[in-house]
Amino acid sequence: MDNQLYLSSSPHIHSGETTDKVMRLVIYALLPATLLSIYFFGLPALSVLLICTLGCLAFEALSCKLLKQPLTLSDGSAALTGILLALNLPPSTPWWLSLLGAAIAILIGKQVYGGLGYNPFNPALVARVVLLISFPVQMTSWTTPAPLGSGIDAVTAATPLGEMQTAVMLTGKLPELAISGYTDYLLGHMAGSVGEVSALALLLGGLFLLFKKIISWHIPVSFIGTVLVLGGIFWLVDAGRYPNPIFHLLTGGLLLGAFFMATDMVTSPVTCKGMLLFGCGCGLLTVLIRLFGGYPEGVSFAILLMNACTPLIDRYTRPKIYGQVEPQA
Amino acid sequence: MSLAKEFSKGIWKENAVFKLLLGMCPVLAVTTSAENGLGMGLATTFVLVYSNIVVALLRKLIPSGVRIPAFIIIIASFVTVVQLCMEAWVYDLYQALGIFIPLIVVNCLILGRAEAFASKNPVVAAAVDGSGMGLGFTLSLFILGAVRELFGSGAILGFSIFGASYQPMLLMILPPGAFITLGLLLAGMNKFEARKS
Amino acid sequence: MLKEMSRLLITLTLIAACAGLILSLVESSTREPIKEQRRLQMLKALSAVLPEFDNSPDSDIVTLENGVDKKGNPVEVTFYRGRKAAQLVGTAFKVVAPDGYSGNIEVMIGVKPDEKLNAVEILAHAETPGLGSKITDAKFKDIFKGKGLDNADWRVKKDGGEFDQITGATISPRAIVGAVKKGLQFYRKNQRKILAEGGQQ
Amino acid sequence: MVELLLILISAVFVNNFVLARFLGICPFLGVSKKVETALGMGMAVIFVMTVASVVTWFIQYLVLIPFGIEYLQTIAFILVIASLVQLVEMVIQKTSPVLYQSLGIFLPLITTNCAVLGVAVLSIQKSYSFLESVVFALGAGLGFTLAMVLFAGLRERLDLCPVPKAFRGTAIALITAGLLSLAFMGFAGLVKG
Amino acid sequence: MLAAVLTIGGIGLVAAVALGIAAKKFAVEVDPRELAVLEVLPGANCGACGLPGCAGYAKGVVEGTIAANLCTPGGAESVEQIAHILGIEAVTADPKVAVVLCQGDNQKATAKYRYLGLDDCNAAQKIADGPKACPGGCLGLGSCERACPFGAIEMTPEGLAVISREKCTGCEKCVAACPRQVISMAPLDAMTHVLCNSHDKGAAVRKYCQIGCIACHICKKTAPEAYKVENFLAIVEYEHHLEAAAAIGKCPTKCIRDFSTGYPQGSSYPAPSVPVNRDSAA
Amino acid sequence: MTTMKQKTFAGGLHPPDSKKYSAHKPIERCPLPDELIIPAAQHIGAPAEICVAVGERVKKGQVIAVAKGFVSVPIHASTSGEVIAVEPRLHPMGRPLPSVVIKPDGADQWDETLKGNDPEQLDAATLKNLIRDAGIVGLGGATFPAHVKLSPPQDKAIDTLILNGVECEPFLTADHRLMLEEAERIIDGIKILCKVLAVDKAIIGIEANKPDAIEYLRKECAPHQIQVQSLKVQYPQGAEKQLIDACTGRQVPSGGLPMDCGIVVQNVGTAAAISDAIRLGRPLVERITTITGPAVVEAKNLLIAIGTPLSHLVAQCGGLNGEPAKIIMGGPMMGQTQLSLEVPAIRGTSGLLIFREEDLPQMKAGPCIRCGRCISVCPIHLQPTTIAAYARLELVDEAADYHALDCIECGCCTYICPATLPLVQSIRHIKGGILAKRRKL
Ligand SMILES: Cc1cc2nc3c(=O)[nH]c(=O)nc-3n(C[C@H](O)[C@H](O)[C@H](O)COP(=O)(O)O)c2cc1C
Ligand SMILES: Cc1cc2nc3c(=O)[nH]c(=O)nc-3n(C[C@H](O)[C@H](O)[C@H](O)COP(=O)(O)O)c2cc1C
Ligand SMILES: Cc1cc2nc3c(=O)[nH]c(=O)nc-3n(C[C@H](O)[C@H](O)[C@H](O)COP(=O)(O)O)c2cc1C
Ligand SMILES: Cc1cc2nc3c(=O)[nH]c(=O)nc-3n(C[C@H](O)[C@H](O)[C@H](O)CO)c2cc1C
Ligand code: SF4
Ligand code: SF4
Ligand code: SF4
Ligand code: SF4
Ligand code: FES
Repeated sequence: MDNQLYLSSSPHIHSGETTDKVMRLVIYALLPATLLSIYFFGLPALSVLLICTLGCLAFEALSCKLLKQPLTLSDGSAALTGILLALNLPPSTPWWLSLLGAAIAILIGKQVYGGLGYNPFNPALVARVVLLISFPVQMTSWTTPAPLGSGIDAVTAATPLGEMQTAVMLTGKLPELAISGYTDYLLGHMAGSVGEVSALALLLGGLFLLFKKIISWHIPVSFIGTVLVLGGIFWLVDAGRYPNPIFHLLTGGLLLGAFFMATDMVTSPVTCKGMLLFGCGCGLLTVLIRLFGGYPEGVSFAILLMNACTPLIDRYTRPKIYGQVEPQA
Repeated sequence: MSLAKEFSKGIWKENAVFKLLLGMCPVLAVTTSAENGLGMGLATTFVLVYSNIVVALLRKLIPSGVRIPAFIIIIASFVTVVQLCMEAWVYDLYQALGIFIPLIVVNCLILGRAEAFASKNPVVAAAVDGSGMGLGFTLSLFILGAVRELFGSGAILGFSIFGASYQPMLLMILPPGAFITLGLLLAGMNKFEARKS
Repeated sequence: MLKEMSRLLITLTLIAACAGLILSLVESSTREPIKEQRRLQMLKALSAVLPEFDNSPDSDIVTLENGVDKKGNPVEVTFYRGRKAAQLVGTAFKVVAPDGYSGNIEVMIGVKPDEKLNAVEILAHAETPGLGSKITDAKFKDIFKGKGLDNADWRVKKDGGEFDQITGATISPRAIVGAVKKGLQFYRKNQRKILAEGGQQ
Repeated sequence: MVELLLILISAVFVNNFVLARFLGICPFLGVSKKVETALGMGMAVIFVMTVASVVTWFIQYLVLIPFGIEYLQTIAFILVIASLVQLVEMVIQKTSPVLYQSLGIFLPLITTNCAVLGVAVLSIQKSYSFLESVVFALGAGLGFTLAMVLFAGLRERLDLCPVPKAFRGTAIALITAGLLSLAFMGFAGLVKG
Repeated sequence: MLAAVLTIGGIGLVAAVALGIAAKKFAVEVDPRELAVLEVLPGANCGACGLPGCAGYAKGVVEGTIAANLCTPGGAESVEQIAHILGIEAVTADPKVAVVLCQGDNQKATAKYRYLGLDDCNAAQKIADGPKACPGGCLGLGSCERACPFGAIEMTPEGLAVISREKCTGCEKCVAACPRQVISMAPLDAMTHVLCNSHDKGAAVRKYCQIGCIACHICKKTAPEAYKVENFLAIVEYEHHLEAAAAIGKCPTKCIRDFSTGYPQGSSYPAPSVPVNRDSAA
Repeated sequence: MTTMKQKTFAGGLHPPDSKKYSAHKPIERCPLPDELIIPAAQHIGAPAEICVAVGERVKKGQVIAVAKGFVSVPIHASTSGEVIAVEPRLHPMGRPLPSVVIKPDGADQWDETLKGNDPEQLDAATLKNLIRDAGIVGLGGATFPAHVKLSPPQDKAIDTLILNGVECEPFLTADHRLMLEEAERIIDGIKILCKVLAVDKAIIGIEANKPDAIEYLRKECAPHQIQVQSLKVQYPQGAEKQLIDACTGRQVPSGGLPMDCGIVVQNVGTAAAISDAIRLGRPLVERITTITGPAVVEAKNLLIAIGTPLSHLVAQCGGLNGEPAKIIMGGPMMGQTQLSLEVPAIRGTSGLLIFREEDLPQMKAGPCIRCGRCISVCPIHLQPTTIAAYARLELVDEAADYHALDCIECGCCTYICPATLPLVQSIRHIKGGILAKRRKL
């Protein structure tokens, strides 16, 4: 009879914190923003969310099947990618675009690299940027929120950042909106992606993640901090042309990006020093692209660019080990 | 090796683009449409064949110390010839290919074949090698261009394939699309080869 | 040793010189076709923007200076005059829109004697294929037909004017509309010189 | 001054030689397996590009244009660049083995790198002044190095990934290069031109 | 025209002079073999080998720091020539293949304990000498499979390494990777093997394996030339491998196996019907 | 004092300490079993050579295997009785190894030739010899021969002795009980060690979750100029390098030994054993072991004779309540799993921990999600995920470059990893590879 005892290498106990639990908690943290977005944008947002999430799960299952690998749906990462992708798309995204996005995120963004944990770029952002570049028309058609049951119709409108860019380009001056209207931004009364509109809900989720120690403070703090400081400097230089840092903070995908996307651990550095550098880089690029670039919003590109730097950051921020002896020159 | 084999190896077994990964710049840059790919491929083939011939002719005369500069001069001459002729007779293509015509000079494929093959083989073999390699190169460029054009503007050689309601996927004709398409094509080929063996 | 050395020298020099020789021969035999080709291109653009003519507008020209570029060199504008039966039917000239999405957009415009546009043609641009590049579509170019400084609001619709932009790519049309408008203004200011008989040949 | 800065930024980020203009792809794919090698190659390219742009600028404006033989641009440029690179390589190899190890060994690879000839031709095409050409060449080299090193970092990481069989090797490298170039699209519009 | 001839000729002359002088003045001693290798490389300087330039690659090959088959433009041709220059003879006199001398998969052999941890035979072997009761049996965690550069090894679903005779090139990487010395090199044409690696006495073997060698000597009696029994384990004397086939049906535990009729159970390799000829396989 | 910020090191974590099962149980002497299995290999270094034969009668404390070489110690009979077998028996290492099997005669009679000494009267060299002859090895778990540690080369000046009373492993309470019940022996041992090493500075490091031990030892040590240091509850506070860092702020250079920074570390149990060895002349034949774990009916701290089979210890604790699924010798973070309860407890057996199936974490390892937790908990500040990735591909040089050899195998990284990767095992595996490669060169 076979011996029924287990033998293994030490240690023999485990913290109990597992990948699927981590992913599940991030999904919980996104709930406020998700629910709020459904409230604001109604059925279109719900359908984008559903198509992206189910699409990501389906493509993940498909690729596992094709590669003859065990099914990995239960780790929750594909669902999370789907939700985050949806939150990054305009509520009016047509169904085929959402589905294409899901395919790009999972297939090109993740599975060609071997699946969870190996992709160098944030899959949801890869998909979003591919769609943005390929279909600029659909991807920049925004609508104003039309809360469920309020009887208001959604109308096309520009995002605050888009409006700012157009105004600055035409007149060299900030539009009225960028100077007032902060309560609206805080609560989500503006045009924008499904999930980026309510700063409060995102902040709540972010704090939850920090509290649960799923993410560490380094990336969000350095990211947002750099945007505030740099935005502030430009604002002080010319308040007529450059917006207030609070405007930077509350509009666009900064909070979503800083708390949920830049912190994707697969694509960000592993050491504390590296994370700080990563966050600062994201912040710097975001401000540069927003103020001077061709795109009104820079968070996605900034994170992708820093994703590309991650291996180098990891390489040059290796911690000094205990008792390290400096090699003799 | 027989001449037929010499010719056909460039098309599949030693395909410059998919197997040897030579001359990648024009491959990626000009394949925004099937037509451009074809044009570039033919221009390169022309230079490749003739420089191969001349190198093979002169191979005994050129001392090895100045081999590389001499080859480069020969190649550059043919490139200039192509450049002038295209400007004179196929102006539109000349415009579309732009800076990549003079850059045929530095296409590693051409110097590579001159060094590796033409400088060691008689004229006929060199010409056959050049045309095989060139044809393979042209074919690859055409395929890549066709795929990118198909998805990027819904047409091949300007003929609409998917109909007017198709939303072209702009990315395909932008730089990232070039890399990704070639990557996917390569993967497809790997799969095909693996299946075959 | 020395012999080896000189052989190197001689071969390389000879090959180089031969190359030079051959190329200059090729060049001389393509010189004319290339010239012809360029002229044809020019004529093609001119006939696209001018009403029917029977002269050679590319030799019936006036060249004016229009300010200086950022390096301080004078910018020259050449006006090509199309005539039918010796009667001026239109003037064509090139304007450059410096604020396209990616770099300069060169536009040939044809103005009828009544200062209204006959047509515009995009000569060169680097706008995004499939997006900004729609400026070369007839649908876009046709908007300009018959428009003059006085009968149109020279802004794109999005900015309150009357020129249809291209969805998702407002920058390119905006640049062109602005440049064409400037060109028309320049034309109006210098109309006398431009239309002066004889001009500079 | 601002003009020069814009040329630099444009060449490094917006119109990155490798990722947006597709010049120098062969070494970009070939020599990017290790960060150190990529860095060495980048340095060598910066050096050669700068020197080549200086020399070709003089050839163009002091020889070709005065004699009215601009059509010989290609052949003249490539000949000069190739000899120059070979010369520099020999000199470095003899005089400084250290420098040779870190830079010289990359030089032969550069002769047939279209980025170098590309810089020379583009400078002339854009009718840059002498100073502008030099800055442009420097920017192009820096941009090349940046792309190389980032890509090498990514590839080192790829080595540890269980990439599906069909994608292993060049296929995944190309896709990664595509995503890198995708990220670089974010710089679009930062500087016009 | 004169200008053209003079200019290009002039540049050519200057270049040649400069290079010629430099070549004399800055001549560096190079290993002649390096030059010879450089000569057969295509000289595309494309960097496909991962080294900067053909010269760098030639140096690496001569110094033995890098494999000789990495030049894609040169292809098989240059590999052959390089091998020739360096005197590496690719073909050995008597070709060998690796054989896993064990059939005791998870179904047939008893486990010593239930192993949790890294899927690696060497790692598992460090824990109480491996999870298999048999001290020599295959652990089935695939270290050899990962070590084989030619993909010649597959793991059966029941956890047994099986080596394809067609794909194996005899490089012996798997032998080095296996912590249990259960892989042995045998002549390519020997099709009969005793698939057991336990030196325990028959009684002990019976306790933990249904298919192990119990040293009953029947094979030795059937074909005395072809077998020896050492330390309670029968081994085929490969000089007489042809005679070994006679004992195949006789073994009471069926641990003598004929590879020309099939691989051990669970393997997806088709049986090689005739002895494999390495040259035609390559 | 307790409000002061406790000293500690950077990294580490705090698993549930699970000490409540046995912390309050006074040390109990375990009765002798029917047979004692005493292996010849019980320490780091060359195994001892057995020098008794079957049938021979031995007394308690009599040498039954002699030391082979400098890094080796003799093995002694743990009781009086008859040698009934000299043969390979299943060893905690997981394979049969040469052992002496003794059938106790029940008299438990000491060898009369063993005599105590007054340490004041002896010089350092003699003390060291006595320590070796008594078979004293480190009782903190590594069983490194104490006399070797006490013989630093001339050029290494030792200025501090640190006593390891941390006991940071969850579940284990043997050192805790020892400190509460045998303080005088520990203090005596410390004084002997100080004399051997010619140092006058001694620090006892204790984790703050044993306030009673800290308080008690402070009181006892007050007259002896021995400092008692309370340390933050943080695993692996008891690991030598971390303990040195926490107590003195010094760091052992990478690849070096504690003596390279002027320090010797000994477990408190080792100190107590040294006291017995010198004052009473008694060799190391017994030790305190914690028998615990969810599968054990009543957790206990037992004083056991070396060689007692684990099954006997379990029987002393009321047996098992359920089918055992994992038998661990040592603590849950660093202990070794055992093939059977028939293996004997040896000198290094600080604890016996038994889990049932339902107490084990049931998880399937997934891919690393690069969360960086392993990096933030590693007390050596390594990047376990990177080393493990290299290990998976057998990239020996790269792993060495990431300092794989510095890993102390504390298990923090594996404990915390959400992908439940066997990081320590991978690192251990590649460490073997690195050493093998170095040997080859
Ligand atoms: C890859 C890419 C290329 C673009 N190219 C152009 C272009 O060539 N011309 C243009 O006007 N806008 C282009 N745009 C769009 C502009 O960035 C800007 O969003 C647009 O002009 C605003 O137009 P709208 O007000 O119609 O939305 C491009 C956008 C992307 C993503
Ligand atoms: C091969 C080896 C040699 C050692 N040599 C010495 C020594 O000369 N002096 C010393 O103080 N400790 C020495 N040690 C002991 C270590 O410093 C350490 O105390 C021992 O390995 C137990 O530590 P651990 O329980 O933390 O693993 C040695 C250890 C080993 C494995
Ligand atoms: C991760 C780890 C944890 C350790 N924990 C303790 C401990 O709690 N108590 C202890 O005495 N030794 C512990 N040790 C062993 C010490 O490092 C060191 O070997 C011992 O204190 C030296 O004393 P000794 O030779 O008297 O055993 C630990 C070692 C490691 C690697
Ligand atoms: C804190 C956190 C943030 C995440 N952010 C993203 C994200 O922005 N995009 C995404 O596709 N997946 C995200 N994921 C999920 C997962 O890490 C991702 O699918 C992997 O990149 C796939 O390998 C996140 C996971 C966590 C724990
Ligand atoms: S043959 Fe050896 S290496 Fe291969 S699976 Fe079996 S035990 Fe492991
Ligand atoms: S590692 Fe080598 S010897 Fe072993 S199976 Fe593979 S090819 Fe054969
Ligand atoms: S086991 Fe090694 S790598 Fe892991 S935390 Fe401990 S010291 Fe660090
Ligand atoms: S703790 Fe595990 S999942 Fe996290 S980085 Fe380390 S190895 Fe990867
Ligand atoms: S073709 Fe551009 S570098 Fe090879």
